[in-house]
Amino acid sequence: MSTEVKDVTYREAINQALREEMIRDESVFLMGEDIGHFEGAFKVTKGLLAEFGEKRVVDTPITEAGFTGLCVGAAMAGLRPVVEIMTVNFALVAMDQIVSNASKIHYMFGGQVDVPMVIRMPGGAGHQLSAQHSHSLDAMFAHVPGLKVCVPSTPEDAKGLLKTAIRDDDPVIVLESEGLYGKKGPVGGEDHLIPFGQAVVRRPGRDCTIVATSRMVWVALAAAEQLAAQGVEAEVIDPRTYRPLDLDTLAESVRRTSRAVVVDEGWPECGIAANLAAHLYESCFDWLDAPIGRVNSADVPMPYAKNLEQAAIPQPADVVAAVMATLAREVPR
Amino acid sequence: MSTEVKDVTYREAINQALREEMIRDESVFLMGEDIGHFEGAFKVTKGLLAEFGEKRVVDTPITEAGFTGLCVGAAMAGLRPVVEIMTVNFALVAMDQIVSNASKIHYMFGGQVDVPMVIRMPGGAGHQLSAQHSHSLDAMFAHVPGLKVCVPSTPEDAKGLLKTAIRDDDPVIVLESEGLYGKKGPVGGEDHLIPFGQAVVRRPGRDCTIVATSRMVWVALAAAEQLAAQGVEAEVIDPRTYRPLDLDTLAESVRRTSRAVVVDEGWPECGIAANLAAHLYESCFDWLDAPIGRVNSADVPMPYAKNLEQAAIPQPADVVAAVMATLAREVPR
Amino acid sequence: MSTSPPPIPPPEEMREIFRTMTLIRRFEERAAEEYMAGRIGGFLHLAIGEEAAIVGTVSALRPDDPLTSTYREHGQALARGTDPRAIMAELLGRETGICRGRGGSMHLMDVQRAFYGGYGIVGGAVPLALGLAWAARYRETEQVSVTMFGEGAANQGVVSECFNMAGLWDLPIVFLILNNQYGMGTPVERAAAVDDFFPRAAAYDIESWKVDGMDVLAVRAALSEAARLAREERRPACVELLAYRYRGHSMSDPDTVRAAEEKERWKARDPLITFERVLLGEGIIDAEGVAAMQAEVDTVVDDATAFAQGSPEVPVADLADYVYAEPWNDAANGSALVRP
Amino acid sequence: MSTSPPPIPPPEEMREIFRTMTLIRRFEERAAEEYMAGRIGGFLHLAIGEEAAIVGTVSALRPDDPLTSTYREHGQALARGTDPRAIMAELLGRETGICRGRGGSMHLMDVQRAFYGGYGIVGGAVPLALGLAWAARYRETEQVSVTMFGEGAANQGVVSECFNMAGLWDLPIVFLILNNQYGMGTPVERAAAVDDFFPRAAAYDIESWKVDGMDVLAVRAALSEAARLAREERRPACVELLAYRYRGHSMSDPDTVRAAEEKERWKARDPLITFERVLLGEGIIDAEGVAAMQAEVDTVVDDATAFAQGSPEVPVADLADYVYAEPWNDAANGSALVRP
Ligand SMILES: Cc1ncc(C[n+]2csc(CCOP(=O)(O)OP(=O)(O)O)c2C)c(N)n1
Ligand SMILES: Cc1ncc(C[n+]2csc(CCOP(=O)(O)OP(=O)(O)O)c2C)c(N)n1
Ligand SMILES: [Mg+2]
Ligand SMILES: [Mg+2]
Repeated sequence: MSTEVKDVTYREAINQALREEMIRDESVFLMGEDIGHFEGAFKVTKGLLAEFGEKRVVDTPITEAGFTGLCVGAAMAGLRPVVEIMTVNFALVAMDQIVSNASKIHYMFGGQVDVPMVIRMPGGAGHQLSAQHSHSLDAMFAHVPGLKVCVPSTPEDAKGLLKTAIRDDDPVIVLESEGLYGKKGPVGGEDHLIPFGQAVVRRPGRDCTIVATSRMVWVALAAAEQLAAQGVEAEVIDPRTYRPLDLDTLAESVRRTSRAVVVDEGWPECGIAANLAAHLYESCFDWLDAPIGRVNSADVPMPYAKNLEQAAIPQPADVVAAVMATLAREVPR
Repeated sequence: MSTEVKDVTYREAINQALREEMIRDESVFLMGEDIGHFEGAFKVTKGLLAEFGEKRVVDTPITEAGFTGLCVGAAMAGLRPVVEIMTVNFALVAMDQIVSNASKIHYMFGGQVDVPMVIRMPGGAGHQLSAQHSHSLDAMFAHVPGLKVCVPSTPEDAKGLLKTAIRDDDPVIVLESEGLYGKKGPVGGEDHLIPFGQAVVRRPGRDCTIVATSRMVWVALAAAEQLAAQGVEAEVIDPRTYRPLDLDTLAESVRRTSRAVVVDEGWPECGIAANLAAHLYESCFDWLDAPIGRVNSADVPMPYAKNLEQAAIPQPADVVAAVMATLAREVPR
Repeated sequence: MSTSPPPIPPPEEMREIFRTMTLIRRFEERAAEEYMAGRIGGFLHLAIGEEAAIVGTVSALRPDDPLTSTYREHGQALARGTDPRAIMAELLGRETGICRGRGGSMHLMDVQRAFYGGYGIVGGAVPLALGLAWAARYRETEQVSVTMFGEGAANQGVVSECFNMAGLWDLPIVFLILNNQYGMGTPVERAAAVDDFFPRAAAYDIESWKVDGMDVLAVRAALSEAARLAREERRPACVELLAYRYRGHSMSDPDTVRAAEEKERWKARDPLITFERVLLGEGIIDAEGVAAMQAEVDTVVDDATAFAQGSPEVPVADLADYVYAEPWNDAANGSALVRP
Repeated sequence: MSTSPPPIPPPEEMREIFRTMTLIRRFEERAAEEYMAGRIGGFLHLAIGEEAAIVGTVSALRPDDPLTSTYREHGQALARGTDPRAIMAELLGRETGICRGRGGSMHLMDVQRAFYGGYGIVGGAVPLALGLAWAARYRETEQVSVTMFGEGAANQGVVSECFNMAGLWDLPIVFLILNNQYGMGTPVERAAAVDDFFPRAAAYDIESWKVDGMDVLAVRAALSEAARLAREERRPACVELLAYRYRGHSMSDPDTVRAAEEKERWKARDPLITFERVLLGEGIIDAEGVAAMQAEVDTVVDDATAFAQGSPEVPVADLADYVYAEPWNDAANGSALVRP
């Protein structure tokens, strides 16, 4: 990781990216509910209204479909809107604008206009927000060609991926994690962009590959720590973007370790873990010594009660168990 | 298949199911755009307004979110709404009502109310309807716990699954195929229900298992025919419902054939094929002699031009190639 | 709107209204304490200041009129008569909670009392309420569906869709726009082209008007008239209540956006204080009566809190219960309905 | 709305308007033939009968005013001056099509002429138009964004959301509700609580009114005024045009719902016939001139059709072009952006 600047939180890292890109490019503006005067539900946009004024930091009515669509149109005209949807849960209201418009306009009009916009939205569970406020909809966005999808797990990535996203000419979904906003770490400087489609090894290891993104990276690292105490060296890899996906780095690791576990905070069916597992089985078929472990949130709407919620979302112990299961397997070859 | 009645089209089979269930249960009503006087964009609801009147066959304004939500509320009160969303593409407008309300209400209120509703919607490509009208969003619905999801491929299933769906106490998504409405076949009688979670073998075979649903069943069967001419006996299995999923029948077949191909009209990333493949790898790891083939629509928004569109959606030749690839593989054990 | 003078309820009912308002206030104050103590998680949205709007509304309805609300809905449940124990236990995520600990503060429901729930997606419950009205008409009952939502929610497109369908189909529904002048930190002037919301409903031929939401009797009168329109004339109605919430948007909002002076101005119109004054003035209750009633309410809240704290946790093994009407109980696989 | 008499355009422009209306009519008639012959696929929605609405609108705008429309948009592209060859080639799915065969009839766009496209999701393009207006204001250009959509689309919630934002932020946009009285087979009375749509915009403080959409000069005058409001006074406007389409919803609609008598009544008001009568009456064109003009238009349509038919198909190898701004070109894997 870069060590250019002192440690900042994931929240501040995003704020820096927004601020730097707004200074750099007049066509960048921010739009979302309560991002200006209120400085964001999670305070990510702190200070930006004061610095850039109401023209470029725009509080909206509670109309996600309308203002997301507005930003698609503004992007078609060459501006670079950065939308904040307060949490990913509310993106369901704007799904048509994202899937039927943002992702398709470049294609269906034969490349006549670009849609250089970013939609940032935090998600994930863990704060007892129950069924309607705890979605991880990563899979729904990763499903859609025409979108690019980032899932930063560190302050450095939160900043560097967002900067890349803002400069990108395609619609980019940035899935932030509510549980990571307070996480501290170093970040890059003004010119430090993180390219899309480059996975990073968060912890090297030889016994089993753990693939995880966003907050699950930290769950995986905690699991790896516990595994190390038992003599098992797990390699933790963070793809950082689902679209594009750096399958090569993932596959290279799995071919080395012959075992893999995918950790994903979303639901299991048609989810991120199933998708990454399918890719890895295909590219590492002859190397795998055990079925790939999948760790997901339970296949239930998120419950409110703390104990139920904790049981529903992936914990380090679940990852440890999944890794041990891959190791327990007899090698048939 | 049942031979109780003469062959009818998939369209008529759905019409029969609606009619029979409306006669059987006063609490069943239909709501959707142009389903009454216009008799449906695909004429599925032909004659029903005349027979049941405006109370039970309701033409709506073009407000999918609003009337889908209305039907969730009516279902909470114990009615049994059957919503037609004209095509699955427009479900994106109603996504919040489906995912945040319909799928969760039973859970988040601790079981106090059921949501016994059905949402029928046709989808799929093949008629040059281009990017905004050619979605197969199966994966987005199958992703969501709390929903049940049916994908009928024959008139018999279209009728029998829909009847089961209408009598079911949970929200059921019925994904019809625009390309199958004219397909003929036998259907069951008034009491013939098809239970959820029971896959069916559409063609037996010993060399490779092909899993396919909806219109892709017919693509798979055409491929199996071509394969047979080359001496390859493919087994074609149709899960019929994604939620619940009859993994046992699928896995039993794959354990027998040691090879599998999954065919799915949706996009590849986080799609149905990736999901079924992940399940099958897990349950058949020691039996598989080759990576599971995945045949999907291309990872692009659907193009208009006929030749591009045909290239974008799965063809029998693609399935044949995928099956041959699994067979070409050297068996490492 | 009918211009006949609002009927003043009989003394017994006036006292009951006052008691319910007090119960809501005290209950929510206690909930705030439980939240600060870490026993309540998630979001906790208090309706303190909005008691007149809530109780005025519920007191004008029949017990079987389906009621829906937002995440700010403890008061609605209490006003409908839900056992405070079951509500507090829900806030604490216990098995004895009204939703067995699955819903929490944002998702109370008491279907026995026709309280069809609190919802977290802004604007998202309004079509559900339309469906409850639809069911009432379908079954030819006399029920009127009443849905309360904020002025912020009124900007969501789905609400306009519902106005149109209600007007088109003459559904027995009352849209109650609780205009507390803010959606989180955003005041009306920065969220809406026009400060009044009821004219939007009027564009769909829905009888609609605005009343003082801090005056419980004015609210009650307006809702009586709106419910009458819906029940007797089978026409939808829309009532906008001008009100104010005294706390931040939720417990996690430091509430720094609103001017102190503005808050003070509205606190001077506190619905509990002003209504107490009315009751005292009319001789419906005396100071001693007020104190006794407050003490009684405190006992109820104490009891509810003790009950909740003493209630068992939800068994983790039951995680996958209620995903479907018939339980699949395959939670061990982390998968409720994958394998049949 | 200003009540000053609508300016009558000069003769040259009157003839041009008439020619464009004729071109749209003839072009669409030819498109219908191509569809019947199986050379056009997908849906084909004809605007025959709506030429006054289209040309009246476009003729009132500046060439750089961003225009958006629905799937029923061949006329908008033609009126903006898009080469008929490029449009017909698009309908035939050819590489020479204005969208290189990717869009088809429902998704024409000509960004060079500020025609920002036709869209298939009912109501879905209205926020895009708001964004184009946003960009105009952001950049302080004089552009006015104009978006045409049906009375059926006006019921979609997102349209109300856009009214609110336009009114709130004073965006330079004209909402043009083309009320052709039907959404597919559903007449206005069965889809909307109130038959007039412009009052909905008025509830958001948007200047709005209704005009005869069969009269090209009336449409032109209304749009001039609406565009003036947006351009000069920086206020949004909403114009509802009452019109009629003579064909079914699309080529696949047998159009059995609407009464023959009703269709005849509206055909008597055919915008081409009535406007021709005006031109002849004013001596702006004579019968010979009309015939010559029609012949010239037919040549253009013939040429466009021949061009389209003779154009090369889109290379299948280019399937994954345009998924992203920078092509990934990994179509061979059936996957455009999975592997970097
Ligand atoms: C669709 C959606 N967008 C945003 C939010 C976040 N949010 C929760 S409450 C709220 C403000 C709602 O204001 P209002 O409708 O006036 O109700 P109030 O909170 O004032 O009672 C917002 C923006 C949400 N829950 N749902
Ligand atoms: C969200 C959505 N719902 C339904 C449809 C299907 N559909 C296409 S056009 C149409 C009717 C639209 O009527 P109107 O807005 O009046 O426009 P018109 O066709 O009359 O020009 C419908 C229902 C759609 N394309 N998108
Ligand atoms: Mg409010
Ligand atoms: Mg219309």
